[in-house]
Amino acid sequence: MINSLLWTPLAFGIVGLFLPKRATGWWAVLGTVVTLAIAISMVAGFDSGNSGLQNTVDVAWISGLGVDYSLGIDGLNLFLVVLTALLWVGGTAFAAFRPQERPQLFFFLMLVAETATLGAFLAQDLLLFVLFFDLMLVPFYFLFGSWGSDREGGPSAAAATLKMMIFTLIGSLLMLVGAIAAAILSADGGHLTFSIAALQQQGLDVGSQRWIFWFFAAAFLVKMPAFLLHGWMPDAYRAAPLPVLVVFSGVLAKVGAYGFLRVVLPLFPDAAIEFQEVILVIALASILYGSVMAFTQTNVRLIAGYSSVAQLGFVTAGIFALRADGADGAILQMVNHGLVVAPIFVIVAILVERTGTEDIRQMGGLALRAPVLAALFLIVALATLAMPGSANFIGEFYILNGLFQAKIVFAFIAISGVAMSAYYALRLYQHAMHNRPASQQGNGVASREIGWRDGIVLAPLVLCILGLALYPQLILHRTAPTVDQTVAGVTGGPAPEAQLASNSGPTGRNVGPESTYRPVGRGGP
Amino acid sequence: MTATAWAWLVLLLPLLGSIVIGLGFRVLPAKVAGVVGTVAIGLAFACGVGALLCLLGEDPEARHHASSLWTYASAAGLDVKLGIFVDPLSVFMVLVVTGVSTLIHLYSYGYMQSDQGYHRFFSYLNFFVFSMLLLVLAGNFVLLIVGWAFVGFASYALISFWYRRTTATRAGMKAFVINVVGDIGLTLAAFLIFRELGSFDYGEVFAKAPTVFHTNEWTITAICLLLLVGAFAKSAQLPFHTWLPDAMEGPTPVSSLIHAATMVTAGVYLIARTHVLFELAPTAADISAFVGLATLLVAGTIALVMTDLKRAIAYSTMSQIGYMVVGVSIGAYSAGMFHLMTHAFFKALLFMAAGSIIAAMANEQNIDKMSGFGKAMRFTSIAMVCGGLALAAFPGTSGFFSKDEILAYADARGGMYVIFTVLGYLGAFLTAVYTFRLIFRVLPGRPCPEAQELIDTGHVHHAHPFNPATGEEEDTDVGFPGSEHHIAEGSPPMKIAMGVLAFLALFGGLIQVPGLDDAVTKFLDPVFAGSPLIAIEPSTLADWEGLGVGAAISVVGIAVAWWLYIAQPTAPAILQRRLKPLYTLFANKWYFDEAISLLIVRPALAVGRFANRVFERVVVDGLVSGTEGTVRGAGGVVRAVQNGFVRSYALLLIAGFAGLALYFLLSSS
Amino acid sequence: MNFHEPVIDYGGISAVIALTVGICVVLLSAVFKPLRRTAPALTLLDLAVAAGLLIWQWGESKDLITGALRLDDLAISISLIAILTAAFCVVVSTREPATEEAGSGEYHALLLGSVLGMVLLAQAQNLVTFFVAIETLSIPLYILCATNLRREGSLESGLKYLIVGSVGSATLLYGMAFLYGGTGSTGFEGIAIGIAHNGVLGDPLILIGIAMCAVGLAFKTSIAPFHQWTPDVYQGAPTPITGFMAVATKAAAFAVFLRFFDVALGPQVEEWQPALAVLAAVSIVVGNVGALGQDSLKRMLGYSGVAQAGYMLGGVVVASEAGVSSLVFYLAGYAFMNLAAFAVVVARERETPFGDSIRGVQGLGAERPLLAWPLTISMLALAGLPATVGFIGKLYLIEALVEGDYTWLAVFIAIGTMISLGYYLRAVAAMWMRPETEAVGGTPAIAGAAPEADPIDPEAGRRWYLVGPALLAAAASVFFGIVPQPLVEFAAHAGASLFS
Amino acid sequence: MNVEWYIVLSALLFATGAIGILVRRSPMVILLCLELMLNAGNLALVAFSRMVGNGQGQVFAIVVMVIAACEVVVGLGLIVAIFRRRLPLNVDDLRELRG
Repeated sequence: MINSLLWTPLAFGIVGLFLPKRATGWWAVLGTVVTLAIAISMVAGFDSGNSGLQNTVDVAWISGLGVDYSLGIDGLNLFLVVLTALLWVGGTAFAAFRPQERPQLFFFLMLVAETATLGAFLAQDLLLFVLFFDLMLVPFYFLFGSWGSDREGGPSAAAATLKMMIFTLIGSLLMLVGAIAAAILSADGGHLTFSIAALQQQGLDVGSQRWIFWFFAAAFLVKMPAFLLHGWMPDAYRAAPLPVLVVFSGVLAKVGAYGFLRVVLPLFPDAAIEFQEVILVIALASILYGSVMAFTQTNVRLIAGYSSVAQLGFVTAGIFALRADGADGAILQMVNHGLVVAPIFVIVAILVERTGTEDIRQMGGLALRAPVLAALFLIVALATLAMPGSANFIGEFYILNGLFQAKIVFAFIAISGVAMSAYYALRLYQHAMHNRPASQQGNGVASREIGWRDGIVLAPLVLCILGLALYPQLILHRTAPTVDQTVAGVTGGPAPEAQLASNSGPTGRNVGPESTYRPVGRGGP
Repeated sequence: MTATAWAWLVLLLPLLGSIVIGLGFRVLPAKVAGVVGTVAIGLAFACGVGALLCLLGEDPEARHHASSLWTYASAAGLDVKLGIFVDPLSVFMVLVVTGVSTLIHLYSYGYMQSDQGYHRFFSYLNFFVFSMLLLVLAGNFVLLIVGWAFVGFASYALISFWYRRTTATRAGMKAFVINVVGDIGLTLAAFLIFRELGSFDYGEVFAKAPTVFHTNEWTITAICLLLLVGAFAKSAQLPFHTWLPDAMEGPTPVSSLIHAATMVTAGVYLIARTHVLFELAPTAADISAFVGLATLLVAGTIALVMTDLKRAIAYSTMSQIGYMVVGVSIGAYSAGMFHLMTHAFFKALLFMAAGSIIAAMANEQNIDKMSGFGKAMRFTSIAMVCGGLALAAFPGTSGFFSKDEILAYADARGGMYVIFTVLGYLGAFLTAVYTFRLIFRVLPGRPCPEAQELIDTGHVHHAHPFNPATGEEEDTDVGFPGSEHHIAEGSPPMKIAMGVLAFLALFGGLIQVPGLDDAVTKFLDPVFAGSPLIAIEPSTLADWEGLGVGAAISVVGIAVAWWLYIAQPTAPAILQRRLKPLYTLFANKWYFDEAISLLIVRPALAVGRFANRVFERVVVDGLVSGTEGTVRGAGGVVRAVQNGFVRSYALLLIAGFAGLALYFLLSSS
Repeated sequence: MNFHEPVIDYGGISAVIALTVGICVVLLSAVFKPLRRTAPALTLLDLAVAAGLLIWQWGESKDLITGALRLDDLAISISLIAILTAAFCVVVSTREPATEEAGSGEYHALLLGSVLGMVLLAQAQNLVTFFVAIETLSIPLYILCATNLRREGSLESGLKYLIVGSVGSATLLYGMAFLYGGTGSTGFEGIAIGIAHNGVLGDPLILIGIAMCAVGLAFKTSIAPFHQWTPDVYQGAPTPITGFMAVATKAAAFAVFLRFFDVALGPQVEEWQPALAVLAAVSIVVGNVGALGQDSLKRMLGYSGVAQAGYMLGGVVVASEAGVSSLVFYLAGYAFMNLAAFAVVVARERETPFGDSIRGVQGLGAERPLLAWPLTISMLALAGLPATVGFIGKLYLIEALVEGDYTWLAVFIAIGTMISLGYYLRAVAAMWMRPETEAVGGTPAIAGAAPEADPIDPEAGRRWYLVGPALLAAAASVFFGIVPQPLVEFAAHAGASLFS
Repeated sequence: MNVEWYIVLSALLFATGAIGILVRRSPMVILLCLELMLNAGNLALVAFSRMVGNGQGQVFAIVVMVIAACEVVVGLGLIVAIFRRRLPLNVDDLRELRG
């Protein structure tokens, strides 16, 4: 089951290499759809009460080195897997509707990337995780480099991509060392294993936790990317082909944040507590800086890119509130962000096709003849700025609440990012859809209604956004048990049940039996 | 059927209407869309009445019900249900909102005829009503925030309804961002409440609060101040008011519904709703009251000099809301809510009349260019006068009773609260003056060309479509200014709507005549029962004294306006010259926009520019290219050493050996 | 008078014998005209026989010829790597101009000679055999490097290699002399005993001896700062030979490195460990930064070889069973990755006028996928990306290092790998992300591959004897990246045999 | 007269050879210097073998002589080849491979 989920894309990809040019696109879409079906069936079969791993696979892979091939699903990765499968359907379909050069290779790489990403989410063996984490980059390197666009006055696609590769690998190679060190040190002399669960059992002395923590943090923060480590992002985003960017920005950043939950919190709890503030400062910096950059940029890709920086800042902050609610919100927010940033890039691609420019100052007035596109865009934009009523709002609400209860000052700073997000999201929408088209000829060409092709790519994503807006509990309900356990493992604090009983923050004063609201009763008996 | 069931229906209908019109914009004919929208709201009003009757059927103690559909978000101790809370207060608001909305929909049905965005307009309008009702009926703070933000969005969407006007889009953005600031205030308040009380649920919070907080403890004060941020942002109180005048860019029905009758009063409702908390934090309550007072005076002064018809009325709205805020903050809850209701009536009416006139002026809004519409548009002028009288609190009209009740309460509460009475009457005087300034400038006198054209041909004047604000060409594709805008005289639906409102504006006050019948107070009392402040009740006598003073002031104000603008047409100019500094201060709206842009906008943009031009280039890229440079430099060194001379290779080899041997010898000895 | 014939385990030295015989046969084949063309086949056959005999001895662990040689799994595994590489080199050398000029028989005989040296070196546990083996390995290579007589670069590389190499050997020899003087024995056990007896600390003779031997070995494994011959020789030599040198020489030299330091000097590990660790770090840095921006692929691979040697030295430094196993594993993997690359370079050298310049592979992805894939895979593998044997190899090494408390060296490896992406991916980008440079008008990148020197064979990119090996090697590097278990066990045996 | 003198002599020889390689440009001379270095090793070996009193060193020395001969032969061969290519017999001019 879980094996088929992991390997289906790769299998389809390999077969696709030998299909005729025209067929391969649809074949790839079929592959992603099948994967999505499997993923959804997993949600259906998921036991939401159980905080542990479910339908696991665990066989020795390299026995000599203590590396196992072990996969598993739990509250942390369940919906990230679904998100991955979903976005890949979207991205692949979007690409399949357009002519690609060397399509076999293109879709092969897309599917390889999907398998790698799913692997990173599913892996329950530290080394397997690292392996997939690095492997993810390779297909994207080719996709960005070969199908990307060179920028005049800027670095070529190849150069930009190389920068990205080196940057992101800096982290992951150190992470490899860190992972091995963690395993060996915690085993010390005993049986060497990389199984995350086992390592969590064995525990690690604080001294080693300190430096290994940073090795992992480096990898994850670069991947997100976080403030100061995002140097690779602008060029790469400018170079990347848009269908690929849909999945890249939608999913890959999440792997970093997910890593914190899956690896860092369980394995280095003491370090996590010790460096909580440091990480939080980085997260806040990402929020503020990302937002500020997002509303000064004029290139649509970069607006979306920097907004992701800010969003991932929120996610990180939520995780490092080291409270169950913060982490719950973080996971919810990861899914939400994936769901909004992917359609944004689809829309950006459409805009660019319509207007032939990536500069929002050149766009405008599209809403006139493309009301449906405008409506979809509006929904996405509102979700992006975490409009209350959207699932993103619930995500940020949980995150900020966690932060608020844990570190009130950080919460006050972080929330200013919400206001800025309102500004840049609407700015993007207005510049594209409202006002006058900058160039009158642009008016004629630009304003065209969204075609059914893009429609069927976009609509499902928007439907997911709306559905989650109505019922975020769908996710929270399933993630909560695992998250509570993970966080409780770090803080060693009260078990989630206890937290529920006295449902209040740390300083919450517990007043006795909860009376219902009786306005007159207050003076009365 | 229970009250909650009715309430759910009230929520559902507008939403349905919005969705139906929104999805059917390609298929539905324009008229159908309008009808659907109007009927949906009308039915909602009916359901509201149903809920009212249900409540009245119960004994006052039990007139509050909570009900929830499903768990919205519940994890890690936070528990948010999709729940509503029905009690007299919320039902009262429901009735006001749906009632006025119905009439305004009716008005828009005629007014927006032949606008390209007809469907869009009604879809948005219905969505707004839904959001407003959600805000009113919400059963917990999270849902309150949701409704809060929804109305904010609806107002944004309708302000920038004619989205090809840069002025409109800019105004929409401004309104939205300021409202988001308000939302943030609310959110933080919710966090703090959760931290202290462990719940977002009205019932629990209000029940626990008194047992947990000591009066004026810093936490509860903080909570209330954060709530106030939300309330002020929404209700355009100082210093968050600057978006409201700009919001007049929207179509006039929007101004009348959202930016006069309903949304902007949400803040008042919020304070009334959370009065339990405010009573625990008197300091915060007083702060709020004083802000209200300041707003009502400042706005009044600005309204005195505004030459833009709609903006002038907008400032008057601000000042009226100032009254309400004062009321609910000092404890005159029912009075405040009552003023909210009457204000909804007459202010909506005024805007409708203004819209009709502006239509006749082909979107010219400058009152200096208007005159003589008394003859040209009889019905409109009558409606305008009715509204004006009510606004000026002319004896007997609705505004007369509601406003004076607040001031009387302040007087009765005594102590420093007498200030509110005194300055409140000053505000009342200003109100009377500026209201009739508008009326005397627009209605009487020699007809202006447009008015003349209307009299002679019976047709509305058509100007070349351009945006008076920026002078840029208008884009008629998106319906502005529309091929044919309608004036009340030419459109029965508008007539009906305005007629009903005119009646309510004049006689709506009679349901709450001190001593005779205190319908509103009686109905709302259960909500505020148990509040110490509710006990303070001005004696009927004191009430009537207050009414007397109020009547006198309003009549004097109207007289002054008549003297200034009819009897001595030159007087205003002389006054301007005499009071130059004061005039410039008012005319520049007390420089609030400038201050805000200086303190917040400019710095933010500067930071952005710095981040973009300097930081990103120097630091972030520096990190990358710096490392790269070092590595490449090292490479250069290595390749320089690799100079091709075989003998130098041998030399390095031997040198290396020497080094190694040296190390061994040293380390071992 | 009675004659005690020495006890000789002919089974043990059978492989050596086979190779020796092979050399003679191949040489003779060159003499008789009709047999000229058979030289490669004979060489392959001989190599196969030797390999077979070694595999037959697999699992054995015994001293040969009164302890001059030691046959164990380490020796066998290293020898097998060397033989495999040689066989590959023979196949790729088909139609190689060098073979024509030097004469096919001589060329292959020399190759076999070098292999013989390697097999001996892998088994040497006596200073004499050690020295003899190293020279038997080197001297044929000096010649092979220069076999492309019409190329100035080839001759230059030969002479340079000879001179610097001889300096290295002389140093090594002198060091051996000192060791002998200090310990009174040429056998490794003897040396170990001697050192244990009068202690390494006091005796400068032994210390200098160790230092000199270290230099000699570092030279052969091209560890910085003794690496300088590497790029020049790699670039100048005929490409098949470069490929052979890059892998086999390293393997054999590392084998004796292990024997000499981990066994003979095992007890004094604290003495030499830090020094070697520093050397490793230095060559990681030097190799990686040197390779940046090299236009000649062979030269780039030369520098990368220096860096890789640095990684591998880590396996020696920790002086543990894990270290040895990881080193052997890495060598095996290294063989696959490198050979794939070199085969492609050979093909492009022959079909484009750009020689081994990186411009020669531009647009390869579109033009010659069957060449582009192997080169891509080998580059990614050398860069240590997952799903290739390179990743597992690094993983293995790092594990050994961390176990041996040399985490800082592991971090160096990580950093070095990052830098290495800068040049490995440059080649990949050239293949897939650049349009093909049209052959006409392109001047050769370096005279070492001057077109007038070598006739252009436009079909080279399709020849089975070039594409085949490339694909095989690439496939192997992927296969062992996904199913490393067999290779891991292979290496584990080698490691175990040394510490049993 | 004890072994030190022999070692000192061999060290001098070795140094001479090394210096010769470093300062002379002619391949021929360089080959001679290489021989010098190797023979320094031989001398040391023989001396030590006397000191420690077993024959291994002498055997080693003999082997080395053979190897040295081989090296010289190869070296001369290369020099001849270079000469036939009309290339200058000066190692400093052989620096086309560099960088």
